[in-house]
Amino acid sequence: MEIKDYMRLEIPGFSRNESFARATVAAFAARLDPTLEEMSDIKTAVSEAVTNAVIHAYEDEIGIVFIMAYIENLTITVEVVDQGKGINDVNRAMEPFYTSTPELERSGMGFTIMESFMDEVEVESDHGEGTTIRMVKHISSKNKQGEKSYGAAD
Amino acid sequence: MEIKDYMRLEIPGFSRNESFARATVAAFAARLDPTLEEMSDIKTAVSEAVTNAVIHAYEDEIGIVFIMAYIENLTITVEVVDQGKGINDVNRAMEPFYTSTPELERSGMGFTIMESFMDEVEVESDHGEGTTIRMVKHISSKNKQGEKSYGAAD
Amino acid sequence: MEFTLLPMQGNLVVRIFGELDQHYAEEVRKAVDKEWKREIYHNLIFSLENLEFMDSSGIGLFMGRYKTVSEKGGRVAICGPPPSIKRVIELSGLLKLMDIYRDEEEALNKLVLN
Amino acid sequence: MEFTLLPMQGNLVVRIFGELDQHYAEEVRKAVDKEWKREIYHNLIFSLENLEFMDSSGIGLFMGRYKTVSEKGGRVAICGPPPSIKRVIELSGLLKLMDIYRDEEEALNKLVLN
Ligand SMILES: Nc1ncnc2c1ncn2[C@@H]1O[C@H](COP(=O)(O)OP(=O)(O)O)[C@@H](O)[C@H]1O
Ligand SMILES: Nc1ncnc2c1ncn2[C@@H]1O[C@H](COP(=O)(O)OP(=O)(O)O)[C@@H](O)[C@H]1O
Repeated sequence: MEIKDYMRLEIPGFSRNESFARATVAAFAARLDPTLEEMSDIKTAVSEAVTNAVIHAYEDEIGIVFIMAYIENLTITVEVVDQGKGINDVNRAMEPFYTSTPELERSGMGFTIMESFMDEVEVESDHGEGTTIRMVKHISSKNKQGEKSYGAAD
Repeated sequence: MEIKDYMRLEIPGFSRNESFARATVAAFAARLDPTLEEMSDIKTAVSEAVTNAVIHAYEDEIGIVFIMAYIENLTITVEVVDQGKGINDVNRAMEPFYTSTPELERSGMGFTIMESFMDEVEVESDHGEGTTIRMVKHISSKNKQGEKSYGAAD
Repeated sequence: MEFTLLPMQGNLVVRIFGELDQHYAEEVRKAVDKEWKREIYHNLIFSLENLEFMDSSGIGLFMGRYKTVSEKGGRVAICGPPPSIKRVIELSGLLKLMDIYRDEEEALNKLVLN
Repeated sequence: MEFTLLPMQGNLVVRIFGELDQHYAEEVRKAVDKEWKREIYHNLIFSLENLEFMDSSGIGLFMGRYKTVSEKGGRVAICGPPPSIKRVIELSGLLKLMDIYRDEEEALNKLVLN
């Protein structure tokens, strides 16, 4: 059985962990040698999903957030999972500018950014059981030099 | 119940993940605002423990390596866990220059480096069941400015 | 993330450095609102030349300030965002509400003319 | 990690950049051993001025090359390690087998004199 190249990170949903989470996924994605633009797309999308878990899924308590990423060929898949309150109406949640928490100055653009910056976004959510966001990004193959560029990640 | 500041990372034991693992722990440790020297002590010790899991615990197969870190006050604890073959004689393994794999050009200095660079090192190992390395480092408190320096981590 | 508040020609310039996310947007919001309440500024300028990362929390921050500032007849401008951050801003439709300029100098000049 | 092999005054200089761990030590080992087999060099110099990280895998690499090189009457020297890497080297007792120099120039001068 071949083992895929993956990482799985578990962190408590403190807002200061938003930057830690996206930096970790970025360090993992670095082995694909993405362009600066691809890298910033991934970081931004991960930041949106993790922020949603922190502020929407768990609201006032600190819950656990799981971030999984795996690589197949030139494709990276990132999953952000929470065990929070879930999303009642996923279609409405994904509409641009829809936010349930305007008082937190959320813009309602989180899902729109994930969908624009990644190639695929899937949302699974059960009321009271939590939410899983699965995002896929294909990395362009120009400029590939095997393993060489990975060292530059850290 | 108060939730501690922690992270838990799971990766397959590919040798290219050694650098990813230590970079991730370093990014997490950054919130303690360690000195350059403290940071490099942590990175080096983590690299030793993860490398051991990759090459000694699982030998020719790719097993899973777990890295846990948590922070209490100014102390960071890092655990590196494998489910590999275990260490028969821990005391001998910890002796400077002892290595079971001189043919891989191991120097036998891994445990000695962990012990010199961290404040505490504990090894738990069961034959055939795997090994847990627990390492503790106290960070000096000079130069603390609350949350400010964390942003510089990424 | 770090930021500085600078009075410039009767406007309030907010320079933001590093990474702006939900954790830090809150900090900036509080400081800007407090300073704005002094009621001595005409316009508000977010200077993003040294910002390295921003997610939609930045959009929320800018939109929220737009409300407070435009109530008093002031304007909000953004200047110098790097390409990746510019894409987030463009996507958000923010440019219907505020203008984007190359740098602080251009922002200050144009705001005065308008 | 990157490295370059340079012939200098009849010696082989190995400049290593970035992070040296077990994953990359193997790469360096193969390349150095292949070049050394040409039997045209007197001494081997590891130049670590641009190395940012090294764990005990580096010690294994240096010790392994010490065996091959000293068999032929050559010497191994290390130059320019940053403080954190110097501590790993000192701890390992490596300095009983090889000398450490400030930079490549000093290493080349001293090796010729001895
Ligand atoms: N992980 C989650 N758990 C519960 N609700 C969520 C989650 N993610 C998103 N939502 C809901 O979907 C809405 C839209 O999300 P998003 O587009 O990211 O905008 P914003 O975060 O700015 O509100 C949120 O306001 C929230 O009601
Ligand atoms: N996680 C582990 N699983 C099994 N054996 C281990 C593990 N870590 C260390 N060992 C054993 O302990 C010995 C000494 O380890 P160390 O001091 O790190 O030196 P080195 O890695 O250079 O051999 C190893 O050679 C190996 O036999």
